[in-house]
Amino acid sequence: MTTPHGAWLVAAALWPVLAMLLVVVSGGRHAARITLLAMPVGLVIALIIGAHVLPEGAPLRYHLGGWLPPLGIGLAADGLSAIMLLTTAVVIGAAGLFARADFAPAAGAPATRTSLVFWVLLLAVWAGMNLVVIGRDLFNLYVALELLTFAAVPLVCLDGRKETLGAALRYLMFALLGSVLYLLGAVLLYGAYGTLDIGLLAERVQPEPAAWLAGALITVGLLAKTALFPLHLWLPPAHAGAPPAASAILSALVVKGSFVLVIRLWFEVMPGLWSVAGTQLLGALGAAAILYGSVLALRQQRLKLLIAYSTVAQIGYLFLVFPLAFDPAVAQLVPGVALTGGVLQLVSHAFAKAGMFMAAGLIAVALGHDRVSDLAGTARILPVSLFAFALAGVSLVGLPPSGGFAAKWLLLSAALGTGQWWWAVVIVLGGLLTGGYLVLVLMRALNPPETPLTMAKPVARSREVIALALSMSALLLGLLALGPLELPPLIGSGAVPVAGP
Amino acid sequence: MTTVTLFGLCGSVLVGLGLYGLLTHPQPLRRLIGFNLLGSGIFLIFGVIARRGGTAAVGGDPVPQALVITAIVVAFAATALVVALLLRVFTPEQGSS
Amino acid sequence: MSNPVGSWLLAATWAFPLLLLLAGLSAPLRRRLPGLLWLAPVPGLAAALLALDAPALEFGAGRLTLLFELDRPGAVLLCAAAVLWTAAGAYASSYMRKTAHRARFTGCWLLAAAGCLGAFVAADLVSLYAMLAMLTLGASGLVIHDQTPRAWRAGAIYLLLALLAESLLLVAFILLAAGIPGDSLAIRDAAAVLESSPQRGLILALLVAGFGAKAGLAPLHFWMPLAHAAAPVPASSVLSGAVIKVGIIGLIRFLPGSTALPDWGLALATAGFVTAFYGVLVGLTQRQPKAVLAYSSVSQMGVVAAVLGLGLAAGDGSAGVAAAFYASHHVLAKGALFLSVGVIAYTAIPRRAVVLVPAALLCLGLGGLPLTGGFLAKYAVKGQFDAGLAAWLAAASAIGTTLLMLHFLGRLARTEATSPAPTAPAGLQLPWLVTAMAALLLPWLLYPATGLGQSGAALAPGELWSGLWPVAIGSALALLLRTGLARLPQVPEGDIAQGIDPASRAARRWGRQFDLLDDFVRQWLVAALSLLLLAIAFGLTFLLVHGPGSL
Amino acid sequence: MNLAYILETALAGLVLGVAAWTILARNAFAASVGYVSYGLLLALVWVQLAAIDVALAEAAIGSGLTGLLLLSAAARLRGTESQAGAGPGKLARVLVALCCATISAALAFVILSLPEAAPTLAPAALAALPATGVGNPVTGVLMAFRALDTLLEKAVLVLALVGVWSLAPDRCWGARPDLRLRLADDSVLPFFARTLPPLGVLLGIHLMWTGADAPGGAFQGGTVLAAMWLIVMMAGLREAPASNALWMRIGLISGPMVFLAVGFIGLLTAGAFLAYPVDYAKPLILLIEVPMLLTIALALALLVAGPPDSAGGTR
Amino acid sequence: MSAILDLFTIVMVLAGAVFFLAGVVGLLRFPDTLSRLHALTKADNVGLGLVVIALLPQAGSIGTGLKLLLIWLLVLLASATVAQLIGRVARRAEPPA
Repeated sequence: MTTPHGAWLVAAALWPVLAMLLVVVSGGRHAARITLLAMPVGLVIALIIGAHVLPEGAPLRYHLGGWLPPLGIGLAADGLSAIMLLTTAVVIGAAGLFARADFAPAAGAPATRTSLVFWVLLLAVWAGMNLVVIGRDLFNLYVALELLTFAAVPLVCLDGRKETLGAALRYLMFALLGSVLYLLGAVLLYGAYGTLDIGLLAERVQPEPAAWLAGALITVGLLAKTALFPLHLWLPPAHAGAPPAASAILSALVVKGSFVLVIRLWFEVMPGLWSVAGTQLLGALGAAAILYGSVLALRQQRLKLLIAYSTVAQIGYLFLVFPLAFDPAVAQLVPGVALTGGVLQLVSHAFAKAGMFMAAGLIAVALGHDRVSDLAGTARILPVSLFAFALAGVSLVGLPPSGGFAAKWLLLSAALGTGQWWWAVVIVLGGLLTGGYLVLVLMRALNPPETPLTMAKPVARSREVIALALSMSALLLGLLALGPLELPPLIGSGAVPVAGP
Repeated sequence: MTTVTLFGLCGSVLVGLGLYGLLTHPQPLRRLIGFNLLGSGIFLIFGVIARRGGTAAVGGDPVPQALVITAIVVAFAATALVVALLLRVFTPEQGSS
Repeated sequence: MSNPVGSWLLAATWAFPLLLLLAGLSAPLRRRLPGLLWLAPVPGLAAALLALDAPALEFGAGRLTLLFELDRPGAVLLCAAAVLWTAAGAYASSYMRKTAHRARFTGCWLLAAAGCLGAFVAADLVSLYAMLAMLTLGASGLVIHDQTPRAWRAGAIYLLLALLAESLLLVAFILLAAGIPGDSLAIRDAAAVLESSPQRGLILALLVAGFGAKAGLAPLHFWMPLAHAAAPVPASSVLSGAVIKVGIIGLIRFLPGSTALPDWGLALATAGFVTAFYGVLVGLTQRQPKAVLAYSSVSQMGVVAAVLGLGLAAGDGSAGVAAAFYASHHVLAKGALFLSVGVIAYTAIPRRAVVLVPAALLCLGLGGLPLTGGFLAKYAVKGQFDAGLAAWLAAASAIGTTLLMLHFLGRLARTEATSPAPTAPAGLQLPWLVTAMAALLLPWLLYPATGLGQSGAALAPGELWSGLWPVAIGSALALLLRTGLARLPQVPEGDIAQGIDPASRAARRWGRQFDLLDDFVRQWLVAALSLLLLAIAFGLTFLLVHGPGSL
Repeated sequence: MNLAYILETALAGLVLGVAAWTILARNAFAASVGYVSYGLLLALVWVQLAAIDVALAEAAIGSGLTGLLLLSAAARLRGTESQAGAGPGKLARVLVALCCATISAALAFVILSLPEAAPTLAPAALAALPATGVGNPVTGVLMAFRALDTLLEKAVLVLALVGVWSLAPDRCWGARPDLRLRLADDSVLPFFARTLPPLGVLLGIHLMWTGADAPGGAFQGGTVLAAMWLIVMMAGLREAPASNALWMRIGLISGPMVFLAVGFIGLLTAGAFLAYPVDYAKPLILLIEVPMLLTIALALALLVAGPPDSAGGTR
Repeated sequence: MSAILDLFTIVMVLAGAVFFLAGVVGLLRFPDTLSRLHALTKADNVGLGLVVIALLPQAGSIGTGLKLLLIWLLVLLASATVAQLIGRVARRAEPPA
């Protein structure tokens, strides 16, 4: 039944929607103001939910209209949801502040296209993320996923250049393919078990063809949206082409939304259905993504493309969770060290990558280009941005005390603990390659310019500070996670009582 | 072969057809049509499932039927977005901004 | 006995350089920094002198407790290293004055200093790993500093090897941490675990390989001649003097002290002796003074490794302190000699005696010339080299070292002057002389602190003689071979590193293949098709498990 | 082996045939035409599946509006078809075909092997229906049991519309979409566009109203309204609204806004968000559906109309 | 009585079917667009009319009957309009010889 304080889940889900509608009607002149006012409220809501869930890990639940599943729709927040809600609120807030300079119309100036559109999309991404992480109904989650996609795609081509439009088209088509496959899987599950509620499905699924096919379809559908190698065709151009604030959100949050659903499917809906083969296959894809993405990041000539490929690689780490969490003894996926490590990786990458994209964006603005080979002088004109970039890099490489280090430490100990040393090798190699391409950038940026450098466009110190703050929080996350903060049981909102006959 | 079996098979074949079109056509608009076929095939399967759930009182399980209506609207929104993007990418007078 | 000041000095040791680094974010301070390099290690020096008995300093709680404390070997090495960093810092401020990119040099210098000094006080796995990482980043920056192709290559190889070493260490640390009961990550607990760990063999291998690579143990030594020859003089001085000792302190702290592991010990000792002689032999063929010094460092670290190996074989707990003491002398002597290379370049031929005489003393000191600090260092490790063969090998290496160092002296004298000025600026002279003095005298002051006994005992005639004859033979050899050495074919710097270039070229070719692969994979059809194939594959995994019968 | 069965088989065959034809058709325009007829046939299938509401939706949205979008796009993209490179080679096609066939086969297998006693929520829905006051279970599901989906789907519509607007070139921002057909003066379309809408509007509202108890509802009604408005705009009787027209934006968000408001009232009075107090359920549902009708009509029509276009002229 | 009505219905429906058939044949066989259009519109307007008339006796209520007639009128209106639009396009495309 609905738990006390469960109503906060509704607030988390619908507050951004409300804000979005208000922005639509208010028009571009006030869009930025309304959004920035809505953000602290949303953050507070996330904090309240976190305060109720994280301490002892007792999930919040809410049933809309009082209609219990399977007839009604449920929302729930477990540890994972709470963490994701907080991450989303923080990153979105930072992105909003960062983007003000780009998309808020100057006082008195007429509202432009982006001065309305960007903020609507930003709020929509927020709504989509919140819904995805607290939704308990597969179809409701489908709508949420589409909300996320429809918000993310226009962000890619906000500047209306030919290549970004092309990238957006690619992204949209592939994402749609992914979501219909997801829907097909959900349909089959309903056909077999007469419910779409995650909790009820968890009780009802049997090892039988219907569940297998559904599981396979939903998984690959979500993988397409997460851009796991070899399904990353859309990510590099899209994330590299978008405006910095948008790239930050896309890389930090949007791809994670579908990943969270993969976790839900594998750990909650059908933890007992997967086999060594399945988990190893998923892990292999992750490993391939790590090595492949890192190597290609090393090869890139443009800074933003380099960061985008590093996202491809970092996503790979997330999927090592599955083989590491699979316990052959009980033939089940068991949440444990591996999952904690994965979630840590998810969150720290969110912060680090957001900070990195913002820093890179500022560098590109100041230099007027983002060619890796011509970064000389950056240290001279944008020390703070470069410092933010470096700190984010520290977390990506996995050096202490960053969250990336904590995640790597947990994943490695899980790998060595379960004797799956091959994943450990991959993690270590990935770290080496990551270090390689980041040092390359830093060294170039630390060079003095051949000719005295002047900023192509001035950069507000406040925006540098935002990027720095994000990278810093990625760095400090490690201390929090390994130190005082004991992560609650991440997964599992308990079974939801059955209604109806 | 009953109605549900017939249209169930019909739906699964439609999914295959749609996928084929979505994958093999070089031209985005044709892919979009493939996508819509794929979607309608999935809806049809859902409809079959609804029909199987019919009782003496109602011809079909109303929940899947309602979901299909929602899904149709969402699919339409997606189509509209893709079309707008297509026109922007491929028609010169709009492509240049 | 409580000693809060000491505890906080432990933190300041690495925090203070970092603070200076952060100060560099503001432009005005950034301009002042290069002049203040000498300041960075001062808290470290203070810690070395005051914090030996200080209670361990703890940060954090729960699963992550950062621990900082100073044990005897650490204190000895930290003291020497801090002195060298101070002198070299002052040296660098004047040496780099006119050069470009001082800001970057300063940044890398401070980062490296923080990591290097911090590594001596880090008492838990995580902070040690953090210090090593900082050190690597800073040091590789210093190596690449000159931006010549040679520097880039050296830097890349150094970075690659250092990161590799750290990865090996990370795996070892995690294996150790898994064995520690409770949440502790303290190194001493880890070392305790090691002695009884089921995976002892694997962990030991990882540790020796990791720290060995950092200390330049053959065959992972090849980065050292490249890096130390490529870096600017003050940088190579600290790199070769202080930085490589981080590997040594690592070995000292992790290798089991009390339980004897004969086979592992002998293996390590063998590797050490091989390195010692290999370094001498290749070093003799080198022409460039800095390269000769680098190879001598390789050889000297070989000796230290041998000491530790024999100690491990015998289960002799005192080996650690002895090795640390021996290494601490090398910190100062080698650091000073590197500085001399820079000084002499600024000194006109007729005035070079002021440089060459102290340099000669240091060189012979490394060989073990009585009454020098080097003599005392050799005396301190006598305990490990008492056995027959080991003693002979030690003596032989002393001879070799003398020979090699005199070869260096010859090369040094032949360095052509680069400036019209008759003598080097005081900014270079002073630090170099101070370091040289320290190398000769400081060991005598430190020795009592090591608890190995009284330094007076080293002055017994027998000891003096056993210190003297290898030096004498070495010098005689040097005279004999003076002409011969010049005709030796020069082994290219970083000998086996030559093998890397073709490898890297191949890698670049492969990289291009990757670009093509990506263009292929990212086609719509390919990606979408792989999507379907994945779906089918996942479906099949189920059939694999449950068998087709389950349909 | 009765008549109905023969007809159904023929229908299925026809659907598949037309679908295949749309895939294989020479050019995009032909394919779009094929898709429209496919949609109409599919509507018949839905009738066969006892899903009249879905049939209406499929005919109106799936076939009608989608078809309109596809056709106009195909017409405007005629010239560019050659730009898209040649399709994949034979081998690739065979490979793809194999994969698709495998997936179809797997689907068919699963559908055939679904449990004999089909799991269903029909009884539960019917049992709970009286509490909602509406007679049409589908409407009950949409407006009560799964009201959140319906609410979010409005947000999706609005968002998609903003997304479409975002594709306007900056210089066209604030202009109107242009979908007037270039007509001769003596064209009968304007006459048509004057005659039909009154009836159409009536029908749309009627569909929404009866939706409470009989097949129909806000979606279907809204679609009809949208269609009428589109005809008017195409005939050039009325211009499309500029993207910054306030009345239009207010209309757009009115549906979800009222929905949210009623949901909140539910939280206060009926103890749960989106719950309807007993014996106010039906009025509240109708209260929501009226602005929803407006939102749907506006959103669908404007989605078809596309982004603001310089040819539309600024207001 | 009802038998006669049924007979009437059957006959009229068949008649309507014949017209549709004719229309389809024309659509397939006629040379150019205009004549195809001609065949099509005539045929299905009359055909549909006959079918509607056929169904009137089966309507049951007056209201339903009126709805049927309304449908016919609407189709007439629509097809007339569309026919004209297509005709103009066709004439522009292929001017009469």
